[in-house]
Amino acid sequence: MNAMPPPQPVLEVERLSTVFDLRAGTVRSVNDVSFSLKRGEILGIVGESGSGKSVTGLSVLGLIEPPGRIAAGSIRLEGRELTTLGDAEKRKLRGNAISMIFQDPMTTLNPVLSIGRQFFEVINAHRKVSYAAALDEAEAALVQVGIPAARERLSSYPHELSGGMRQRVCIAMSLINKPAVVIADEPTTALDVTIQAQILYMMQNLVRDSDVSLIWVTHDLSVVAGLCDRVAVMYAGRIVETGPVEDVLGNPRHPYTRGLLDSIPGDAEPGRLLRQVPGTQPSPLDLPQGCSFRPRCSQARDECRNELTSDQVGPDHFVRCLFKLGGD
Amino acid sequence: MIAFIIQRVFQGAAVVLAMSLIVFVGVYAIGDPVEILINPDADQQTREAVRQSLGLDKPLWMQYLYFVKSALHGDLGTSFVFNIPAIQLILQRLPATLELALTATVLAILLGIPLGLVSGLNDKRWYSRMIMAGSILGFSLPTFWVGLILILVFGVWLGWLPVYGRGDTVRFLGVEWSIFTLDGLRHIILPAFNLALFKIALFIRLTRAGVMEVVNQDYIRFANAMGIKKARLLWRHILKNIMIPIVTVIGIEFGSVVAFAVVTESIFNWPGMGKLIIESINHLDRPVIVAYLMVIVVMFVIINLLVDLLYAGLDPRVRLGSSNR
Amino acid sequence: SAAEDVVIGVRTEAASVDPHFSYVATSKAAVTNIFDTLIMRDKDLQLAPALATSWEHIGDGVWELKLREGVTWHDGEPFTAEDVLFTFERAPNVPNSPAPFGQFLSQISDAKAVDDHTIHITTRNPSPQVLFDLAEVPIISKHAGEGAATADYNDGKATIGTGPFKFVSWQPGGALKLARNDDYWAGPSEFENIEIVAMPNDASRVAALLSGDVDLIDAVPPESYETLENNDGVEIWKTPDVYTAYLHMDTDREVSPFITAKDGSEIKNPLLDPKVREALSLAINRQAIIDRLMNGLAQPAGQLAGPTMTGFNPDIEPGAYDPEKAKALLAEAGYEDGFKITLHGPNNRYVADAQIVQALAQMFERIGVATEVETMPANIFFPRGSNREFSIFFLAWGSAQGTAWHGLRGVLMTYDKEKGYGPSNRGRYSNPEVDRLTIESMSTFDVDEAARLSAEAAGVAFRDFAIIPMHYQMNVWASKDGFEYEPRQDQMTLAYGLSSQQ
Amino acid sequence: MSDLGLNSGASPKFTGPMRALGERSERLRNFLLEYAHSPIAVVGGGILVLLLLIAIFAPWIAPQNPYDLASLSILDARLPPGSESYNGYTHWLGTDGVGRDLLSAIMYGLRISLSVGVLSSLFALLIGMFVGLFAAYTGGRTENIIMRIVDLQMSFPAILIALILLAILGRGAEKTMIALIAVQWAYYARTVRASALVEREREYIEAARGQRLGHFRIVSRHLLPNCFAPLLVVLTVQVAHAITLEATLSFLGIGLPETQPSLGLLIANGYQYLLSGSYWISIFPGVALLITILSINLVGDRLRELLNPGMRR
Amino acid sequence: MLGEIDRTADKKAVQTAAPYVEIRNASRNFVQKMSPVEALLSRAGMNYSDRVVQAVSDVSLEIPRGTALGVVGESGCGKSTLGRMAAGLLSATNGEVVFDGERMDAGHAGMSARDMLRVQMVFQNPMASLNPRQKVVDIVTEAAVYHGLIRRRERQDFAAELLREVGLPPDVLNRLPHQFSGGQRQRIGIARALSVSPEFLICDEPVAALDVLIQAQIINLLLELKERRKLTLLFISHDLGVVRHICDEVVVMYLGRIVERASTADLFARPVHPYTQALFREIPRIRSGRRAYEPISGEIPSPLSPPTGCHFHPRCPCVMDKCSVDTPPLIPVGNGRVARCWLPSL
Ligand SMILES: Nc1ncnc2c1ncn2[C@@H]1O[C@H](COP(=O)(O)OP(=O)(O)OP(=O)(O)O)[C@@H](O)[C@H]1O
Ligand SMILES: Nc1ncnc2c1ncn2[C@@H]1O[C@H](COP(=O)(O)OP(=O)(O)OP(=O)(O)O)[C@@H](O)[C@H]1O
Ligand SMILES: [Mg+2]
Ligand SMILES: [Mg+2]
Repeated sequence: MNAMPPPQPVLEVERLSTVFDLRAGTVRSVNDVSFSLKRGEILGIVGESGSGKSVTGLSVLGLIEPPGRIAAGSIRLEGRELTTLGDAEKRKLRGNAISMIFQDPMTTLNPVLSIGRQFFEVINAHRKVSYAAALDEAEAALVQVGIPAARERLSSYPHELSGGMRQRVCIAMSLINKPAVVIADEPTTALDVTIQAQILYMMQNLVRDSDVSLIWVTHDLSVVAGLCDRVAVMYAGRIVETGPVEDVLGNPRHPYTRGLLDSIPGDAEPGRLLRQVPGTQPSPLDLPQGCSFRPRCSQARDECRNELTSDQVGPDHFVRCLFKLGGD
Repeated sequence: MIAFIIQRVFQGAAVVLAMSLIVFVGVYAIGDPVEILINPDADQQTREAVRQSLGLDKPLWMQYLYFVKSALHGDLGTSFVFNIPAIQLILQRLPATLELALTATVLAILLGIPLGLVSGLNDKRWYSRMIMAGSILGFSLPTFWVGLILILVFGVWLGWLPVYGRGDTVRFLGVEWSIFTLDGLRHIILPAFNLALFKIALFIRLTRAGVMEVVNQDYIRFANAMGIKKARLLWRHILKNIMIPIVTVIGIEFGSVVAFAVVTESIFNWPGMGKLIIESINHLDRPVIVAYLMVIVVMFVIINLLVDLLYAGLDPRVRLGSSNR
Repeated sequence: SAAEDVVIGVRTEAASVDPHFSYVATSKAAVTNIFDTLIMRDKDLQLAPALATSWEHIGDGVWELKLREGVTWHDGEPFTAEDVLFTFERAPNVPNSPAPFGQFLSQISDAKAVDDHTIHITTRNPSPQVLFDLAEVPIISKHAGEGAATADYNDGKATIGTGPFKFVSWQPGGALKLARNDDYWAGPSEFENIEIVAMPNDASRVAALLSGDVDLIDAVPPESYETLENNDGVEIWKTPDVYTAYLHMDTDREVSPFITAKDGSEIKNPLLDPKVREALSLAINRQAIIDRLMNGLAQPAGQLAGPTMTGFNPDIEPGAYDPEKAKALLAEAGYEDGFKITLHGPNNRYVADAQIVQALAQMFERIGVATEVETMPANIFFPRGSNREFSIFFLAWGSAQGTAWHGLRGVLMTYDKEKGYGPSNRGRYSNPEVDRLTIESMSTFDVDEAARLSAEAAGVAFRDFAIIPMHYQMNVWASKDGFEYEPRQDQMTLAYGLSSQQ
Repeated sequence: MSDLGLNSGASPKFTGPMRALGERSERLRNFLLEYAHSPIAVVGGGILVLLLLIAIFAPWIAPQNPYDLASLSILDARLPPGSESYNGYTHWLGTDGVGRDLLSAIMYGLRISLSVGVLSSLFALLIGMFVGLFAAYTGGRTENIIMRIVDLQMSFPAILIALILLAILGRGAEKTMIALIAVQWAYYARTVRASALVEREREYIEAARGQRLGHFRIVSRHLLPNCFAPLLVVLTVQVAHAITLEATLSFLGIGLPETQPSLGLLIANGYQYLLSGSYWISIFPGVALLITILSINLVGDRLRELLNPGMRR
Repeated sequence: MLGEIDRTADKKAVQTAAPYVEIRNASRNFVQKMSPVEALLSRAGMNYSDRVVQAVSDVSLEIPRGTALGVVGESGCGKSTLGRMAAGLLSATNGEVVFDGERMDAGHAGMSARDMLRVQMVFQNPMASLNPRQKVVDIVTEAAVYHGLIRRRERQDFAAELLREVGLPPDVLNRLPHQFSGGQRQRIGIARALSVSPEFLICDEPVAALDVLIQAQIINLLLELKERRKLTLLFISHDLGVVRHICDEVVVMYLGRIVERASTADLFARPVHPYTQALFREIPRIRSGRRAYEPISGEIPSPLSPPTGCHFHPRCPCVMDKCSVDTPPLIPVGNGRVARCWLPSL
């Protein structure tokens, strides 16, 4: 059905499953996950810790290492299938066509190499440039992410920078080769609110000014609300609800999404008990049959034990639940 | 940094003082050197006279104070056995020991680190397991025993390599060296290997542990995510990080190589300090024992200082002098 | 045929090449390669002419020595009586000497040059002792040695001798390098260059010979004797040693530190009783020790002096082995239940010392004396022994001068600090008869008479089992095939003794 | 009480692969199972147990008491393996230079070597543990001084300290142990301090203080148990090290007494014979020593892997 | 039951007007001293000095009985240090902490250990705050047994009761901490604090490390406990939403100093200090939807060398000349609230 195709998505992930074969059993971290990303779009992925957000991101970059493996599914970047690429080809793409930012800015930079040197390494991995030229480029990139006295910073070492600075450096590095897609794995979780705000602000501008597409992984719904165009809610390795931010957050159709929203104290009446979801996430070693949220779901019924499909409930809004919550 | 160096010097001085006192008391406790040095024929008066001339008739504390006084003037005493200034005796032998220890250390680095890298990067492969098994073996073989076997196999049975001494030496920088002559090199192979064996095993494991730790670090993941090529990753990103702990250990172990040279030197008749100290203990040649320990302590202070400086050079996070780590 | 250059591995290194710095056998050996004495001892300890061609007592304790003519120092200067007088002056006065030469010149009250090649030596006691003493004192040159300190000898400045080899270099712990003296009065050595290396580790020394790195080694350990002997590429050279191994006993104190009853209670020192000492001697199977532990490289002994020495008493039988009689003697002495002793010994000093001590313990056990063994390095053993911390201990005595009275004076005479008697009498045996005979023997001019007196003294002491002689050690050298070495009783390893086999 | 998160009665789900029952034996079993995943470590452990049994029961299983000089005879000296002694006993591994049956000597030597190694390491562990914990918990100047001493001790080569100490103390098993303790304690002190420094900053220590527990209790119940794993790893390394060191000291002529030879001393005594063809006197004890240290190292290695994956020596 | 342990009955009777918990002008410095050699060299004119961090400076607070005070601020502003001083785990460099009429800061011999049990703490990191080698039953009963509040043989029942109270099934008594999820661990930590019947509970970011769903569970638990046990809370958090939900009054800190104090309702209705305003602006909110951020500029300065005058002045949008020179005092701005700012508009 390619009638009137909307702008071709830059990244398409289809039915991706990633597992880790451990001695204790198979950890199914990512289960049948599909999403796509348009040019210039910001997709938020939210979910509890351990819901498979990072593994999804790493899978897209082909960074899953044994005992992990991509068990099924396809990942297409600008139409090119990534899952079948060899190691060297994948390396060529990484940091070039697609790159990633990690959660902890304190540990993602190599402590013994200067910032400038690390920039050079990243640039040089994909383009042959002189060290001096790389530094010039790096300086420009640092200015772009709002680092003052950028030139001096290039000769600093990571430990001489604050957490916020380091995260900016990482962002600049991930963007330096003008990738089509950047995956940011909770890049602001470890930072203070004021710094987080600075970074979000900067990212918004960056995306607006270039046509890079961004996947923003977080567990903070309010960040998604403030930053993203679309959101995918993950639970136990599955995307349980996805759609435009306004729709999903304004009118959640999955009990889990609802639970997430209700748990945030911000808008509840102070002093009152919050509406809470009991229990904890299932172990990825033995996920429940059917809907994995079933054991914690107040709506659960026997039918929830059957395999579920993702149903469309609105424009671009999909829910993986038998009993969608009422559409307000 | 200056404060740091001064601090180290003070510490070194304190150790030297403590060490010399301990050795004085210790050697005194072992016995009277004259009884060993003298011709058994000698009559009692002669013995008395010798004791007097060597200053051994005085109470121990006086001997010690006298020693400290002359040590402050740069005189560590004269060997009872050789009547040569103890420090000269030791410095004469120092090159031989240093040469042996350095060769062993270089050998250990050249063999240990690459093997460690290989086994750390390909953790699960059969050859990594072989390397690890070999390293355990290297840990388990007592030095003296290996030395004898080496002599037996390569010296006596096969007759390939010489088993005693340094062979031909050449003068370089005012010191005799054997590593610069072919014959000297032939002579150093066995003892250096003997001494290095344990360290090779150690470096294999250190490197491997380092690699396995560094490889799991976020910054390596990030570098991977940025598409940096494997070889580059190894040389630039991994190696530099693992070198930091390894350099420290190399420094510290160099000291223990010098110390363990005692064993190797006496097996291979290597004319170094280690052999000297054994003989000096055998003869209760106190000035030499004290001077030897002092040289060792000074060497340690210097090595540690160098290691720390190097460490600071390698690891930008290190600030010298912050005594609370 | 052998090479021009020779490497010799020796067990103990020289302390100095200053010939008068320290009187220890190993230094003496090293120095003897370079310097000559007036009178020398040949390989069988007999006195022989060296720099002195003849000596004669011309009355009143004055000896006239004729010096060898035409001898030149290594630097070409002629050798004269002045050099001898200079030597006599310097030898006892080397600063810091741990084993001074004074004792060998103490007999000389005066020495003067009659002409360039004749000197007169006046002695304090009328005895031939001075001749033996002169054999110990290397003669140095006056012109090179004037004002020279030990250090000047060590670095070669003053090391100008008349001996068979010239000094080239020496490093403590390293090698002593020598070059042939082509003008040696007794004829030049066959070998151009000599290197003498200290190799204290027995196995390494043997390995070095086997691997061909050295040409001659001394102090062949008995363990390796057989192998070397069966090796076609190696020749063995051996001779009796001047060292006699013996057991020293506390024969003085009523209560001795390491002797108790078998139940651990204190008892009167049984070693005071000669019967007990004899019993212990009879318990020892000397031949077994020699055969099993020393590979046959020793002779059973019954006295301190060896058979070739002046003053050897041929009437004293080597100690017999008779455990039954030993038990009987113990019973007779009132110790039918035995007692308990700890036997001490060094473990790095004498041939197979630690093993011998254990073997002795085995043998004592068999006659009912419970024996513990404690061995220790010589550096601890000797000071403790001199402190009289032991009750019965194993050691050896070397009579390097080849005379019996030395041993008697050192080991068996009553300990007397003032007169200098019995300095090594660590068991404090005391017998006036032995003292008298020994003193007499030492001051007798006639050598034969002195020998007779010594032998008589020995007879008294050993009938008393003052000490328990064990065996005479053997000196063994091993060389590569194609060399010949002249083994010496006094243990010295001399490069001049080495020649190539025709 | 309202439902605060767990459906009462429903057993809670736990994350992580370790879902064992909390019993101690169960943990031990799990640990052993985990250990058993490395076959070579199992072999090493098996051999070590065997050696320990031999060492413990040596007096009952050894054909001869090699320490009893009365039962030895030099007439039996240096018999090759398999020969018969004159009282009819077969020496399967031959005899040494003074007539000891080597098989028995090795069993007894193993006993001595292991007990010297293990005991000295244990004592050193105790001392080092105490010093290190004290330093870490006290902090400040005291810690600084203690750690300087530890540094000094560590930077000074063990073998030299032992050499000089033994020259002073003389020979004997206890004295060797004292020397070995003296050279080893610092390793433990440093190890335990390193982990105590980390642990003491952890919140559970603060929590214990918040519960107003006494210092002694905090150190003994909270700090110590959490610093123990690396100590255990160091212990295995050090036991092997101590045995080697003892052997080396005995080789150098100090250390254990001649009449009660450890493996090291047996090797040392026998090595003179290596060149003379009586290889067995030195080779067999050498192999025994090698196997002992090897098996200890294998076990230690595995423990290190399990307890302390990131540790560096 | 648990309520039995009541050592304070008589003290309550003599209650005065004095506030229940009071922190008076408390400061806390962390000093890294020069080594002796460095000290010598610094005398000789070289550039060495002690490194001083003023983690908390001149903080005064009162917490009435039964209320909850929130402390908010960015990382490193001294929240935990303040909490630890209040818990008597850290001594104040200056000033004092008074609990129910008695001084109780660590290092001051005012209160006995047993009395100090009335003040307890809940920690941020649920894994690190439990001894990994202690079983649950030991964790929650150790102090009670140690201080003789219960007998050893009562442990099991006592522990089971506590666990029930915090919502854990009693069959977990013999498990080890690693066998629990983060939320469950935090419940254990709370049970431990409750085991000695505290009256004053200091919670140092107890939910920061938890997922939202779990966070809600723990918040509910704390609310319930506060109610049921009549607890007084000092609640430290960087999450304004959580603070708003739990606390009656809020203190905003910046670089060791209080910059604003007000009742929760007032503060959320109208933050006055520019820093507080910035904080409020920057918390992302779901309802507000997608929006353009206007972040406050600059980074938090290093506490080693804080800016002169008002610490906030380098980042302040309304900075005046005076701000960089003089430190503003805490100025009352009506309704019992105070703010540390020179702005006349306050
Ligand atoms: N290398 C690995 N080996 C085994 N299991 C893994 C591995 N990496 C991830 N997992 C498992 O996969 C699941 C998903 O992990 P993931 O890191 O994607 O979670 P997340 O959503 O990113 O959580 P967080 O918010 O904590 O980062 C988890 O249950 C985790 O235990
Ligand atoms: N033990 C200590 N030694 C030295 N400095 C300390 C110590 N504890 C805290 N500090 C310093 O005091 C300041 C305040 O620290 P504190 O932990 O109270 O901040 P916080 O507000 O709790 O921060 P966070 O939100 O990160 O927990 C920080 O700069 C910190 O570096
Ligand atoms: Mg993640
Ligand atoms: Mg904090």
